[in-house]
Amino acid sequence: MDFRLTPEAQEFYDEVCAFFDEHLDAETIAREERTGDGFDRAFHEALAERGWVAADWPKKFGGQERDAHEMYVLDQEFLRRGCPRNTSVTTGLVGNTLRVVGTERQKRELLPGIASGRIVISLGYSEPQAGSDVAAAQTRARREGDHWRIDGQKMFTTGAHLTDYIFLLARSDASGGKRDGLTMFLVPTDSEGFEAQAVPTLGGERTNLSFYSGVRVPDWLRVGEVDGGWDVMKVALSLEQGVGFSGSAETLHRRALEWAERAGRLDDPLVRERLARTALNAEVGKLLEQRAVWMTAEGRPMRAEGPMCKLFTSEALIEDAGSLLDMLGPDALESGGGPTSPAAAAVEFFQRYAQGTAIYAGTSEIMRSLIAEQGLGLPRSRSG
Amino acid sequence: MDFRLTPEAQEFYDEVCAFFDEHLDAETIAREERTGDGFDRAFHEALAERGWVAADWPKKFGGQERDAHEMYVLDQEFLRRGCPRNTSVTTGLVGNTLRVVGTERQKRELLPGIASGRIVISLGYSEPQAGSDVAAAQTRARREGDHWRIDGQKMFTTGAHLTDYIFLLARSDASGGKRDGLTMFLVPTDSEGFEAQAVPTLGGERTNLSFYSGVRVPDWLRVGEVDGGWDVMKVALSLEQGVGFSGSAETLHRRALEWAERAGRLDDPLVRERLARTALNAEVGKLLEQRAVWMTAEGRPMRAEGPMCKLFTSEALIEDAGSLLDMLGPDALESGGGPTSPAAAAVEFFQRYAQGTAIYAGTSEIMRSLIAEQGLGLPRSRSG
Amino acid sequence: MDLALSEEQELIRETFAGFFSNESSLELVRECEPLGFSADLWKKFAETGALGMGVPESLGGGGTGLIEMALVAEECGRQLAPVPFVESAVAARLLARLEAPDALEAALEDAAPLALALRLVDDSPGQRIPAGAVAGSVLALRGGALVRVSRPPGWEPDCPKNHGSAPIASWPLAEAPGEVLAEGERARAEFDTAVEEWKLLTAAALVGLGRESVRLGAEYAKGREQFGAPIGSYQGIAHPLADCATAVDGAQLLVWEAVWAREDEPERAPALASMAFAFAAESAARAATVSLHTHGGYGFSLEYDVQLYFRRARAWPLVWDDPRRELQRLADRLYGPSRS
Amino acid sequence: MDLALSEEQELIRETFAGFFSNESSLELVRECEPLGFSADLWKKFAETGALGMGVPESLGGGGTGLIEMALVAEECGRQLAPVPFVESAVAARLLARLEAPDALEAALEDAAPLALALRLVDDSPGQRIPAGAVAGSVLALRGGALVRVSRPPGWEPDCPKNHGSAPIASWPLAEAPGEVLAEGERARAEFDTAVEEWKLLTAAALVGLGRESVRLGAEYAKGREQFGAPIGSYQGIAHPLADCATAVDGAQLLVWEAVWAREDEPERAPALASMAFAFAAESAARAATVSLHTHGGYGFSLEYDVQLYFRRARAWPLVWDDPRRELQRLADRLYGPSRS
Repeated sequence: MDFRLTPEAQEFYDEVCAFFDEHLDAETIAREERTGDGFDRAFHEALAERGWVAADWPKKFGGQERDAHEMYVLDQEFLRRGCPRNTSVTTGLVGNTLRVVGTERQKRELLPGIASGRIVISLGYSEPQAGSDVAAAQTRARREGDHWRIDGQKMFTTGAHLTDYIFLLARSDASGGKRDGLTMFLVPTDSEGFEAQAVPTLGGERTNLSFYSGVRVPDWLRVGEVDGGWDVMKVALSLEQGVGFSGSAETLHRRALEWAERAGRLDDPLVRERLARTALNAEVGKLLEQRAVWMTAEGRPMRAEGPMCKLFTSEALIEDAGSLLDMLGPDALESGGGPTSPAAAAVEFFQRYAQGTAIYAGTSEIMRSLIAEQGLGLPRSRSG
Repeated sequence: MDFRLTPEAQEFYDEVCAFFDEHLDAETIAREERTGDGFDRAFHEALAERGWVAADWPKKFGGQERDAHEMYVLDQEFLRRGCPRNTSVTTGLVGNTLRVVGTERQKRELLPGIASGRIVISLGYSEPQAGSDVAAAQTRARREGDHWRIDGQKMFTTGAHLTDYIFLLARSDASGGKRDGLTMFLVPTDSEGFEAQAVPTLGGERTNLSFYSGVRVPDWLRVGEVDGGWDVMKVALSLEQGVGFSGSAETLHRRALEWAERAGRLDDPLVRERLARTALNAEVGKLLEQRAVWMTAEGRPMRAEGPMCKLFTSEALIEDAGSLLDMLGPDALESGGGPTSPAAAAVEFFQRYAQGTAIYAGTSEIMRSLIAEQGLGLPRSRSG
Repeated sequence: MDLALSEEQELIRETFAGFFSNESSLELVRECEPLGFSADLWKKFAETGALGMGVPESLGGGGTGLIEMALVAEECGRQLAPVPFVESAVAARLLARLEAPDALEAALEDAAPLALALRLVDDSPGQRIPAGAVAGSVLALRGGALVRVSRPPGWEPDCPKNHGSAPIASWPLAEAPGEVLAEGERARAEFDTAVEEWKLLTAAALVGLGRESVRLGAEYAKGREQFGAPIGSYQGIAHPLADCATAVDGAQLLVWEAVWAREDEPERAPALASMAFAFAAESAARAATVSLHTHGGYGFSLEYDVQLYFRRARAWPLVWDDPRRELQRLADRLYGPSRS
Repeated sequence: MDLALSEEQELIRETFAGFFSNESSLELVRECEPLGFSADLWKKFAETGALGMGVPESLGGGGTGLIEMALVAEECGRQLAPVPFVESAVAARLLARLEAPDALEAALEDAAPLALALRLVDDSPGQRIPAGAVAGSVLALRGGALVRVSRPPGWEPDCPKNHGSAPIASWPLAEAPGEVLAEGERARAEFDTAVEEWKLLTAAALVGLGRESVRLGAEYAKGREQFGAPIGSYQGIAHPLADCATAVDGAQLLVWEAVWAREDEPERAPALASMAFAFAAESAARAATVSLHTHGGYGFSLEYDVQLYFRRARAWPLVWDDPRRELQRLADRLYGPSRS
């Protein structure tokens, strides 16, 4: 039993910190706080140059064969620093899915581009009528010779205004069951008939509604079998396991503590309790995450450990951000910033940002159902 | 708008207090804490003598025509004083049901006995396999000439070892839908084939498992139509509307405050917060109850107001009892008493007692579903 | 216990429910962000006489009690109306109690809202004053005197962007000239009354906000289908909404009781006011949070209205203070001040 | 991060899981109420060598670390074993550290459990000592000295009936003769270490209790049908259990980390210990409460086992203190002591 970072991860962590110190300037953070893009090309290219966009990949695809521990260290540093992150996460996720289910041509033509930072990819799962019930997707894919014609729209296509491909879940056959007749594609965003429309959010992040009107996608960009899209989704969703936000909780704690010190309020038991609670929750969240990382690294089969990270860290962040905002009293009203704003405004930012963490990549209700079913063996509580 | 007791209720309240002061002696309370019977015949008869067992009834049935406000004052005083109460509640409920749906003979032969304190009645709704889903009752009733033969068992038949009748929900026809084919009876507990077996509870109350083996019940003790038992249940359940426990919350607050004063801990902000929270919750609970009482008194149609009383007061009592028990620190370990025990032991009692309030007369899950459906217009979340 | 509203009270409630539904759409609320004030709506609202409704008729007001004002505040909150009703109406009553007819008349006829500085100027010279960003004058307790400070000519307040898009601002209260309206014990007592009234009407507004949050969530849950059923048929969605509906009902009753008690049970009134403020704040915050999450991803998008409620739910009470500190004040009022 | 147990650790866990499953049935737990002690089980348990497991082999112990003891404590908690493992094992380690071989040997061979008074005798002469009702001797810090007080001949402790049926009792610690084992700074430091170890192992026992509570609730929810479906298919039942399962997993990891840190990250160890104690206490209380209510009316009957877990969940940590006061201690450890 050992709760330290592995020596490799510790060494990598030091390198990561040095990298962020050098490349993540105040201007990049300010731009992110302003635009909510979740992506900064210059930073992403610097990251790629360092070999860290796909650091976990085999060397032949441009990776460094870093393990789950090291990848975790990198990911949490994005969170702790408030660095543009969303597109890195989605691109890595799609890249890893391609490594498992992609064709040789897809691997050959796309993976190097991803690793080199040239290609970035968004997820196109949700639709206006298919959110938690993602398998209910209605966006149509119709075969036309060696191409597919895509018609429909997707919701919450984060990054779609900047990325090169949408990793799209579409209905290729509407005659069968909900999870049959789905097929997945990589849709180039420079296709005719593609459009992304901004959807601003409470947390300041920009996401998109994306439209597909007769978009033509060559068959080689189909991922997985025809009508076998749900199998691909299962791979992709399993790679999202263990997502957590303890890095955000750490930053929230640090900034709120800074407020208490400056405001001379650190002797108030109600202040002390709420700060200590946040520190405690950040620690528990980190441990749940590290367990999932360790199990991934060891190849141990997971049951509910992934959803537990997501559920605990997002719900605790919501609870703590709200309680720390209240703690500020009238100081809470200063706002409009991001995690690096003056302390009180940073807490206000987290109160907005936290809400999203319990929604995207699976709501808390879905996480609780997964834990009940996979972890406790309870029956399903919803059909389909 | 007026939040005072009505003048009549205020006058009645003073009488009630004087009555309790005179008739509820320490011995009765001690016996109740020891046995958990929920019934004390001497006290009940004194209550009847005063005309308060059926104080809300018309004078011709031995009542005093007291309104909902006055009845509420009486009921909450039982709670505040830790007086044996369960059987009074169930007897009154059945009496009121008989007043609505009873035959002339039932009214003539039973109501005077109830009002005079000679007849007390338990509820026989739940079964081992039919708890929240009470309409799933399997206890059989078969017609045999002018009698019915009852076979089966009931769970949580509180008071059945002391009462004279069980107000029983039975299945008279198993061929139709769940809510069809139910019939209700008053089963005399001195019938051959009837047996009550003690089920002790965490809160110290005794309840019972009751058995019915070929119990013969004359048809005149059938309540409502044959196979029309669900209509009777609807009447009986509607009379339970507005049950709440704010009187217990008041007592919990008073006893915990007493502890804090004696222990010299009333200056600790963590102590002050928890006491103040309990006082706040007791006030909110009382207001929700008084609203339901007022609506009943005015004959205003209720939607979710009844379940809100039950849900709020029981969940708050659970939350507050737990939090006040923690507040006591090591003093919390003194136990084994009732609401009138030394202060710390009284808090420990409420921590056990509180759990039952969220279970009997409809669990919190059922209350939430009723509020969602009747108050918010949401669809049903369970079948049947 | 009699919860019936009088005919006049029902009329007031319906009138202002109609007024805000018609005149203060949520589109208007959005247009007024981040300042949180519509001069146009303010003008129309002032014409209803609502600002002076709680002022005696002899002084040109409507002569109603605080309970009628709470009904209006609740409707304000339900529709997030971008007008500082609570601040202006409470300040007008303060002027009336202080027998300052000229200042009162000017205030009721003036185009600009009135504001009240909730904390002592000597302790908090830089305090952010609710409605301070748009007020023509501010009533404040300074050096033991209740003063009326008019907006200095040419001076423009700095209006910080804030969580609830509330028109708060700091004023140069410590140094600006002010008209003395009262001094000594009377000044302090009337100031304290005004702050209590502000807290109660803000609690009423939070009840309206909380109730509408629950309604928005329930409507969404009825219409939105996932996994072949309306999401409102899942207890994971329905039950938290039921808890919130219960709490908001309780908060409404508590606010009404606290207002009622000021005249009819004055010895319980201070504790009830703290209870009402703390509980309304918590219930509104919870209702808005649950409703936001009921909306799933849409709740997080700025396009849906629930986020407007979510941000104000916590911001409105925080103009005064942390609800948990109000619980400490409640303890002071119930058990006497702490000696520690 | 490496959460794998060593082969030896796995063996310890399995051995004691089996031991308690076989020897400490919940029927036995009921039979031992209200005292909370089985002399018979104690004897069998002592024969496993568990009491001295954390004592160096050179002193006749098992030579394991605290983490192995936490595994045993967790299994104790899972089965609510009526033996004061935590108290005796912690006290034995204290004797070992104090180089009191005679006392240690006597303790390991003695039939009666050892106990530790958690608070200074000078401050709390009447404190209720965990395992005090059944202990042969108590270690305590009195007047700056660590003393071993043997049960006075003929004296019988007064064992108050208590919420968790724990064998607590007050001893005449202030006046009874005692063997001085250490004095001065060393006495204080070793006493503090023992208290920390007691808190950590109690937290481990609470993890076992919480985990078993969730399991009992989930099993019931799978088997119990209402409205034509297992109640576990209703999110109103399933989702709270999922929250509890998550919290209990988190508590286990936190306890393990806090134990591990005592050797490997000593500067973080004090804060982690407070975190572990507070979080394990809360998680266990919540898990037992949710599980009890999952059982509906049966949960409230004494016949079902969940009430045994429910009562102990809050009682075990309260032998030490209110979990919210432990959060204040956590703040002291993270931010330095409060100056107020």
